[in-house]
Amino acid sequence: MSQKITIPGTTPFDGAEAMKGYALNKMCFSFNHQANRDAFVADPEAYMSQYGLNEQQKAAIRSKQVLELIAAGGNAYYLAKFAGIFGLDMQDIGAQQTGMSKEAFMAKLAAYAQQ
Amino acid sequence: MSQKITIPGTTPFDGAEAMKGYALNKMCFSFNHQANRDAFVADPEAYMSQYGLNEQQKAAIRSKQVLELIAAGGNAYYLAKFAGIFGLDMQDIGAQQTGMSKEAFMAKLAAYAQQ
Amino acid sequence: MAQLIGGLATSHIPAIGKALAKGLQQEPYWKPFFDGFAPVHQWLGEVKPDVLVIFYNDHGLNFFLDKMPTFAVGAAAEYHNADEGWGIPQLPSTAGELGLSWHLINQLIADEFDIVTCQEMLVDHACTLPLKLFWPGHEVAPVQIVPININTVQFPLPTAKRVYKLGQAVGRAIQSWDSDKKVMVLASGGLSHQLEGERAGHINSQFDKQFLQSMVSNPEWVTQFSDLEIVEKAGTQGVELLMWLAMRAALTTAGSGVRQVHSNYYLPISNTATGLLALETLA
Amino acid sequence: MAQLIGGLATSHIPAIGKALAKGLQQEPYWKPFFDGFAPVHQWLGEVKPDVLVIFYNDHGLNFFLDKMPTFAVGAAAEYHNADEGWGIPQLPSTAGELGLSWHLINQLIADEFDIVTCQEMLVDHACTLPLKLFWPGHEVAPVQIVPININTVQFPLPTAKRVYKLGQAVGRAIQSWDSDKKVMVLASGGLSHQLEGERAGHINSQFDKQFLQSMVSNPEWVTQFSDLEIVEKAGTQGVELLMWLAMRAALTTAGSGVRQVHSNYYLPISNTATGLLALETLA
Ligand SMILES: [Fe+3]
Ligand SMILES: [Fe+3]
Repeated sequence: MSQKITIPGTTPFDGAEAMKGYALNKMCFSFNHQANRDAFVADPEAYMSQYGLNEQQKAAIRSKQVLELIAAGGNAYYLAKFAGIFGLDMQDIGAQQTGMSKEAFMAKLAAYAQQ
Repeated sequence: MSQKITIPGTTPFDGAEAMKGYALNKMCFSFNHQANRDAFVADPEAYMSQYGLNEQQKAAIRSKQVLELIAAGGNAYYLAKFAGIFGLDMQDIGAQQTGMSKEAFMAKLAAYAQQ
Repeated sequence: MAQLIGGLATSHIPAIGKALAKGLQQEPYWKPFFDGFAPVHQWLGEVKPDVLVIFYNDHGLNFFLDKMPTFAVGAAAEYHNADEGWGIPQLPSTAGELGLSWHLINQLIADEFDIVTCQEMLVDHACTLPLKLFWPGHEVAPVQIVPININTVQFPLPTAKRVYKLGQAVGRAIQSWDSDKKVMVLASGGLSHQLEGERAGHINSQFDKQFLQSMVSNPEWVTQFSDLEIVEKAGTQGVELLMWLAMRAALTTAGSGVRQVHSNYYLPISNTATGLLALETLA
Repeated sequence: MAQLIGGLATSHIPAIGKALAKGLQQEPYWKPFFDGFAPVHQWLGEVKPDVLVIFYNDHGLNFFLDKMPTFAVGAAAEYHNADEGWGIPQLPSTAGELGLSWHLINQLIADEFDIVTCQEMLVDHACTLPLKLFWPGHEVAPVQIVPININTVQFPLPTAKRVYKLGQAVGRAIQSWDSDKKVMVLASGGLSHQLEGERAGHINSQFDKQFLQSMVSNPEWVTQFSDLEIVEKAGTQGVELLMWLAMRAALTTAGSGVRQVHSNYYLPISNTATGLLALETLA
């Protein structure tokens, strides 16, 4: 893209990310199906190996840290299905990524109403 | 399409055909895999029902007549995979559709070289 | 020929599906959001569209990176919802309008849009929730649909300029469809929000309000920005406003202009600034 | 910047795969076809392209009617062949050129082509056989590839005018790629033939010869026809000549013109009139 912009705290999912994260995102895409979610929960290591995740991606999945998953090429739309396995909602994930408590994160969102 | 042309002996595979032939073509697409070809050969009726073919499509498959398969919505690219199950080549199929012997069909093709 | 009678736009959020399933519409958190729809319900009851062309973005249910379309047009008799992996209750299937699907496909390809055609297409919450929000009393909304998916998953996204042209082509095609049905265009997406990264939780209500204003009186306004500039202003998922842009562009091809029937802006719902808009085509 | 050094075009036919596997190149039926390639082999040995952008049409291996793209661009590290259902031996995989894939994707979408991007893409005989025909001595052709699929399965196909514009955009993008590699464009398809219907076996060598002539000196000639007009003249599978058109359009963006290195026209092979063309970009 000729449009060269750097946006702090933001990783647009472009070709470089798409290549890097392919195996990770393919695994997360499989989590649309309950049977696959069950198989992952039953044996995460085997499931990750089946999808060919690299070491960085496996470590990020084990950590459940969204920032690490993004650094490993994860795409927000597919990663959300991984988060769904643990019943995390978008405020849990937002809090985790911004290093805030969930309450503080939600208060920050609500504060935009005064903007 | 605004381009309205009727071409004798030719059925362009357009939206109307694509709707009509969906189940038939989906079954033929499955024949890319040996296991599916084997399953079809083992029990054609069950396999056709599994893919939801209608009666016209089932009759056309039973008949192995390409003109009937086209009338039932079949697409040449997918139908070729059905023909492949029976080891039919393009000259066999051409002969069948034009009501010629294979030799006569091949002679007709060769004659174009003098055109 | 078919009539293009107006346009609708709303945010979509998985959490809305859970709120609907649990009947939380009158809870303080949800009430201002759901109450915003009442004037639109009344209008829809009067004008009664037959068919909706729905611009939405798939969230990794039907499309994966092995075959990621820029624009995909549905051509299915029935659109099924399915498990998206995060526990939203599945919604009933919606009937397609096959005649309009193929008319759109033929016209769009003749107009040099390189669309993907989908004779099977699972539709996610972005396609199903707006039907529940606009027709809350119905198990299945009393409309037929043609979904059009616009890529917001992988960059490069289509440019805002290209999306605007797509919308205009869709608007023209609707009005050249040989049918006496009443058609509306619906946009599902936006407004500003960002789910991932250290900037998660980003909202920009000043931008949203400018955008909402432009949707009435200056529809091309956002086409001045690149997709990354839109991300910078509205967040990574804020690019879903491309759906609104396509819807609004379609209306530029109909009648003499638009009348704003209703709009609402409320935040936050989940991590999103929610927008609602209903526009009527003027004769 | 990368150099676009020339273009190649050939028919593809499943039967060629069987002939190659059985070593029938010197049989009377096949000899005139295979012998046609010798001058091109010599030229390729001299100019040694590094990368091929291959315009081809899938025959129902990778794409089905549930998600049928108009234009699909490969972005895979490796392109695998697979069982197509009719007993052609599978050919080895070919390495992708990922840098060029993503450069093309970025440029094409910026240029308002609504492509599908494919990070996994099974390639059929239309993509694999030309590599065997042009590099017969190699187990795997000594090139990296970027396959671009153009829909010939389901109408509406992209118009010839649109395909020409795609080819030009690809040509420009190749030459704006930051690389010192030598790139060629390759077309796999055509010429006149029809496999199905009462008109099966249709060949039109007069049209083919006009088309071949136009490929050298008047590349836009065939864009005057609608796709159905091309079917009328060249047969239902004759529309595969759209691949040639895209290849030739790419070359119009490079250098001062083209020189015909070699061409061959021979029929029938299977039910097809086969064509072969090699063009060199002039400085
Ligand atoms: Fe969304
Ligand atoms: Fe072919």
